Amino acid sequence: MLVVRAIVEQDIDGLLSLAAQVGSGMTTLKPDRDSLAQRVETACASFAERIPIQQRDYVFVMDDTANNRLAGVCAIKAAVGLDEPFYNYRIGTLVHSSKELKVFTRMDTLYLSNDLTGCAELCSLFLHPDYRSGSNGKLLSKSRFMFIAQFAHLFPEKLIAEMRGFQRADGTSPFWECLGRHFFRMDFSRADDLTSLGKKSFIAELMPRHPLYVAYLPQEAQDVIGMVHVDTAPARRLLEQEGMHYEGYVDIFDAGPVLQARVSELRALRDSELAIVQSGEPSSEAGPPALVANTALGGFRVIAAPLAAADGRMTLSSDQQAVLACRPGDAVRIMSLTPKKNPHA
Amino acid sequence: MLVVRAIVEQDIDGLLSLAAQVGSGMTTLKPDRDSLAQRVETACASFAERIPIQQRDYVFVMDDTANNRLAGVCAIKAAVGLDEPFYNYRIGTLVHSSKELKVFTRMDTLYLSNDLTGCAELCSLFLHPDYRSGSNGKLLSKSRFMFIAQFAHLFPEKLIAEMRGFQRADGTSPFWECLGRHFFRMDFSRADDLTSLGKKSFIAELMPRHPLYVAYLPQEAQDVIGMVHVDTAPARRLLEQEGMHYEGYVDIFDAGPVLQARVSELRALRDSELAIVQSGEPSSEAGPPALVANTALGGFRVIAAPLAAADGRMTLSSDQQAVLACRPGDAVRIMSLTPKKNPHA
Amino acid sequence: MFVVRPAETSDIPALEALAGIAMHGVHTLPRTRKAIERAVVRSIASFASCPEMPGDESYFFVLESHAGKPLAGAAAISATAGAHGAFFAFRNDVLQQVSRDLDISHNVHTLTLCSDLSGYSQLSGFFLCERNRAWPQASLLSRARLLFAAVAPHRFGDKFFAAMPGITDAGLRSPFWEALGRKFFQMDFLEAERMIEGARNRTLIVELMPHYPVYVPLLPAEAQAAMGRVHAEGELPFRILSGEGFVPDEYIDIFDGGPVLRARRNALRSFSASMRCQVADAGGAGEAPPSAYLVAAMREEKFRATVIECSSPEWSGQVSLPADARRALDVADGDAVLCVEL
Amino acid sequence: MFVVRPAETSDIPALEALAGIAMHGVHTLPRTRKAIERAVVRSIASFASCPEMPGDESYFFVLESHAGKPLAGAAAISATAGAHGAFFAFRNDVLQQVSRDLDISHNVHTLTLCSDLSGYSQLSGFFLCERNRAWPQASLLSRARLLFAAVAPHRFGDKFFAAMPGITDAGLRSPFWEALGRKFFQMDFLEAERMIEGARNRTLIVELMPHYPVYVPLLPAEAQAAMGRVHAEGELPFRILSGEGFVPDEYIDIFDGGPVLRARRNALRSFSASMRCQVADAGGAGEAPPSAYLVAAMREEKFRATVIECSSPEWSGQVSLPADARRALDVADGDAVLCVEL
Repeated sequence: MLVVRAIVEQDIDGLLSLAAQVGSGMTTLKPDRDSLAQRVETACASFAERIPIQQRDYVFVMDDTANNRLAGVCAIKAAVGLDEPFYNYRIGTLVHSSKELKVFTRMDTLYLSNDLTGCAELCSLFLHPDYRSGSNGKLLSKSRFMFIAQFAHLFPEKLIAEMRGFQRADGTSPFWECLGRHFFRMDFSRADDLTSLGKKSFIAELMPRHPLYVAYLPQEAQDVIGMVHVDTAPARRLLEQEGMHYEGYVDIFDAGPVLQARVSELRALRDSELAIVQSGEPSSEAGPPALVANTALGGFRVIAAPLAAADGRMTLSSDQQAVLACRPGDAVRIMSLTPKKNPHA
Repeated sequence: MLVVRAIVEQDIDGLLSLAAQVGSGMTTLKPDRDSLAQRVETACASFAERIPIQQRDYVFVMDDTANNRLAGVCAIKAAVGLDEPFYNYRIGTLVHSSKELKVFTRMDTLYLSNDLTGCAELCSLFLHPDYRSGSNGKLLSKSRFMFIAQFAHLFPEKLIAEMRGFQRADGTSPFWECLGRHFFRMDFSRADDLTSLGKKSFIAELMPRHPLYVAYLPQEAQDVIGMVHVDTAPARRLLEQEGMHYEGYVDIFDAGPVLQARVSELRALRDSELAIVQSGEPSSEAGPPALVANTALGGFRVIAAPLAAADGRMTLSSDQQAVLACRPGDAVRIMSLTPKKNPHA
Repeated sequence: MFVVRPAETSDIPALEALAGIAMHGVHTLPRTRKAIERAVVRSIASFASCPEMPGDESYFFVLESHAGKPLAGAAAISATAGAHGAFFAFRNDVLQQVSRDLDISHNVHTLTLCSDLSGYSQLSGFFLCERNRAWPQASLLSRARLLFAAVAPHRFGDKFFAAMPGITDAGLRSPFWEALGRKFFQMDFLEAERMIEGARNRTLIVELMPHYPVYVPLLPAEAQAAMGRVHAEGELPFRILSGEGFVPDEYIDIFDGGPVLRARRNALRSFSASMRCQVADAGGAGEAPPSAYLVAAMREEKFRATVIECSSPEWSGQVSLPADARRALDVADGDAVLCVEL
Repeated sequence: MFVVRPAETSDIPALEALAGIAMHGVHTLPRTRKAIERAVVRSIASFASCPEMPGDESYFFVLESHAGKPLAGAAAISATAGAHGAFFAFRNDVLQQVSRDLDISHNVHTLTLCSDLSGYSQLSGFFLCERNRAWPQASLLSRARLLFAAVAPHRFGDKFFAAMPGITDAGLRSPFWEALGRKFFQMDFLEAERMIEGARNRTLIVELMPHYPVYVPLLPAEAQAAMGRVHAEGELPFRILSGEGFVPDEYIDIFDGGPVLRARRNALRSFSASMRCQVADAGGAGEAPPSAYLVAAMREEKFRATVIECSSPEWSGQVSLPADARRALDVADGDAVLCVEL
């Protein structure tokens, strides 16, 4: 069975071998033992509530209980931008109009901003290629919303997720080539490497600070603002199902979209429910797939299981109870894996 | 019985006497027959779908069927800022930090923006003092969400509502005195009058265009950014119950908040339901108060009634059916008047 | 003999004819009958006025060879560029971008819409017929305005500028406009110039043009290359004004990116190197080899200027004028004239 | 007899004593032993260098009355203000706000953080002991730097500036700082000046100070009133530099709002009104009534300047120097000196 659970110190070796699979493009998961060990330590301190709320970094691993292998990783940072400035471009609108000439021009504008300072962030999602099937990706990504729903008091008003931006077939970013490069004279990959070393804010110092009309950029760069990398499109859809939206914030390098939501309006906050565990085997006509999470902070665990809930009770097999570290009479949080269709759509 | 319904041409006299009660502070409802007649004409053309979607202005009146008197008015503009630029200040964040000096300064910043161009707007809400009791205010304000839920395809992605800003006891606006006045050398009331004549965009031309650090303003002005006028606080709460939020946009004169929402995330879109009318008298144990609306665009009507729905059917008395202009077998849209408490709160 | 004199009402048809051959978007002389009439009337009132300080006066001059022949050219000078609304230009600013940790620091050029030039006196409307484009006439037409300013300095500011036409391609497309103005005006360069009548002091400029600095590195190479470059039609006036003491520096035109030439009064030869002389007999002239001089009558109304060949008036304080020059300038022995080498 | 000469390593203790009595936030001479050592070493290297164009040289001068007595003052001049990072100042810009329909148009002043002055040569570090604040010594100390620049013009730019200290109240609170810098630095004016050592070319300025124009009308009246006003301690240097040809205009200091005085080389008396003379016998002097002159030895190393009373050297090209002045300047008959009236 696959379970997503709070990381523990012993996971460091498994995490390192996962990170070795990641390849470039994910700046927060580099295969470096020291930095990963540091991160695991912070995560353990976060789950144990030994560090202030805003400094926490909740890292989860997906554990294959069949072979004790780590199949994936994901994380929630409690707040961004409080140590180092967190930069985005925000797309705004400016209207220039002249009645005399009968001209009404609506211009998109890029503002360099730190508006998202203090938001929580979903990050570091990686699923090992061997496990990319079925609903494993959903379980891994969405497990975090179950955590947030259960511990909403630990999170700020808003949650964000940065998505990788569009790239050409040759791996270059049209937005970087048309904007960033003019102000840096370095390749995107070098800028990206610097970012992974935590140097993004310094690079941001070189980006144009005055508002920029999007129309000044070449068409190719305009076209990719807010577009994700082709490989990232599925991840984007999963987050959008949970209530996250592109609201006009993009990455300063590749213009990848930032998805965001009010925590209180996430589907998990509105639709997930607590239920009391009861033992049993799921009935032959299994319900729709659902996420089931225990309610422990330090030992948080989530699995995917058919929804077998009625009258505030959820039926779980003894195996499932064992993996979730819960017993009959305990509360679990449940939510369907995918949202119901909107009746008004 | 009170019904909120689409305005018709014959309402002009009633509307005019309502407008005479409004007093200053509402720029879109002045007691001027010509401009009101113009507005009614546009509204009728909107309900009849004779004008393009973006030009529409849906005006509703609250009709007291007992005496055929107009008790209130409210409206939804289909889109703002497409004829004249629509200005707001947006509050952003800029971080200035120096590791060397160990200084990390987070500054709020005002950006003059036209970001809300194209949004739909709730406006022109006025309830006659004689009717300010019970749930009349809720019925009047919230009837518009029932309309939007029924005709969501007529609305853009976002909905906004401008709230009147904070005023001192003497009626002056601290924000205006500390900011606008420096750039105009005129009183707030004159600026406000010009606004009611549709001159807001011209005034915006004189406002500072470069981003402004909020910290430059006197403390009194900083404190009222995003605060509503004391009389407007109840109206704000009603809109917030329906899913509208202050997201950092404020009026350029008095810094009153703009509430906004994605139409798809309004409570009415998520929670209202269609039900089939069946005749009957509400049972003795009446359900919680609810809004009930018919589904006709041109003859749209909403009443408040106890929720008497089960299995997709809603029981309505013959009086109620008459006021809603519906018959058994017709569909009506229903939603509880106030939201259920969030189970996670 | 070519003479520069104030435009008169009777010149209006001839000015209209001139305007008909001047290129749109390149020459800034008034173009329509109505605009010409307005300019002439305003000029006549300006010459007749006695301003205590520079105001909204605008002086319109014509160049003619013989009375009665078609006009050879026209040129104007305004007391205050921004008298009727601010005069807008792009200022070429330099922003410092620094990252200490990356040890990177560089300058980025930006263009900022500004009204810095509003208080300047402005040279404009220079146009000369094709067949008269020789250096002496061109110089006379252009510089006579500055001689007038030297004769009546209280009518002008102590700083002057002239905007030179920027480059356009064969199709009269301005690469600078394509990159900037078009995005806001949503129309062709020539159409915009026609609608705005070549002015740079209209409110609609604030309404439409960018409020934030434009980052030069983001402009297409073609537009960057056009910044500060002069249209072929502008080369002659550019050379004349450069010789006079004007220099291009940090301002360019907001529409076509042409350079704005600027000078303080004291840097101009018409002020610093001109001599006030008395008209004298042609008698004692033959000593030094003659050279060409611009000579202007020292009076504000019925101002006249022409070019003559004479020996240097430098040490004598006297200048000998041939009869035709005296007639052209309407001066007699003993009258004061202002001379400056061509 | 007061003499200005380059600072030497042996001056370091005396400079430390001087720094001890100079006010923080007002005087910009180096303050710590380490900073003083650095400045002296840099100055010695600068005098010894042969720059092809102005670079990061900085020349540090001292004023002494007699060798061996405590130093009376110190002053410096840098070849390029922005040699080690851009030099930041606020530029006072004017924005045009127009509403045609309301028929309202007015100008709004804004302060823009800029590095325009980075290429200028900069006068700084002027400090004179209380008991020596007479005009001749003060003038000598301040203007000797410019005489040095006139002797070695290739070492400097063609534009110069000097930032004057802005006003502070009795508690050494700067009203300008309270309204602006404090909001970004979150510390007192003096603390910030101490941490940044009076510099205006540090990267942390870009990191902390506002990137967008500051609207002057929004500043508290007290801060507006402080813009461009000079601290009492700065009045003497202000008058000296004004007499030399410096003018305050559109730039002010980013911390305390004090004025930045600027001048082009040719507008400075040390350049335009100084005379190169030969040292001659004191014999033929008595003719004209003597007046006070600054005299500097015409050499780049071992530069010396002093004040003497003599008759005008204007027409003779010779200057008669008394024996003590010759000793002070280390010149003999026939040597070249540069003279300019006090």
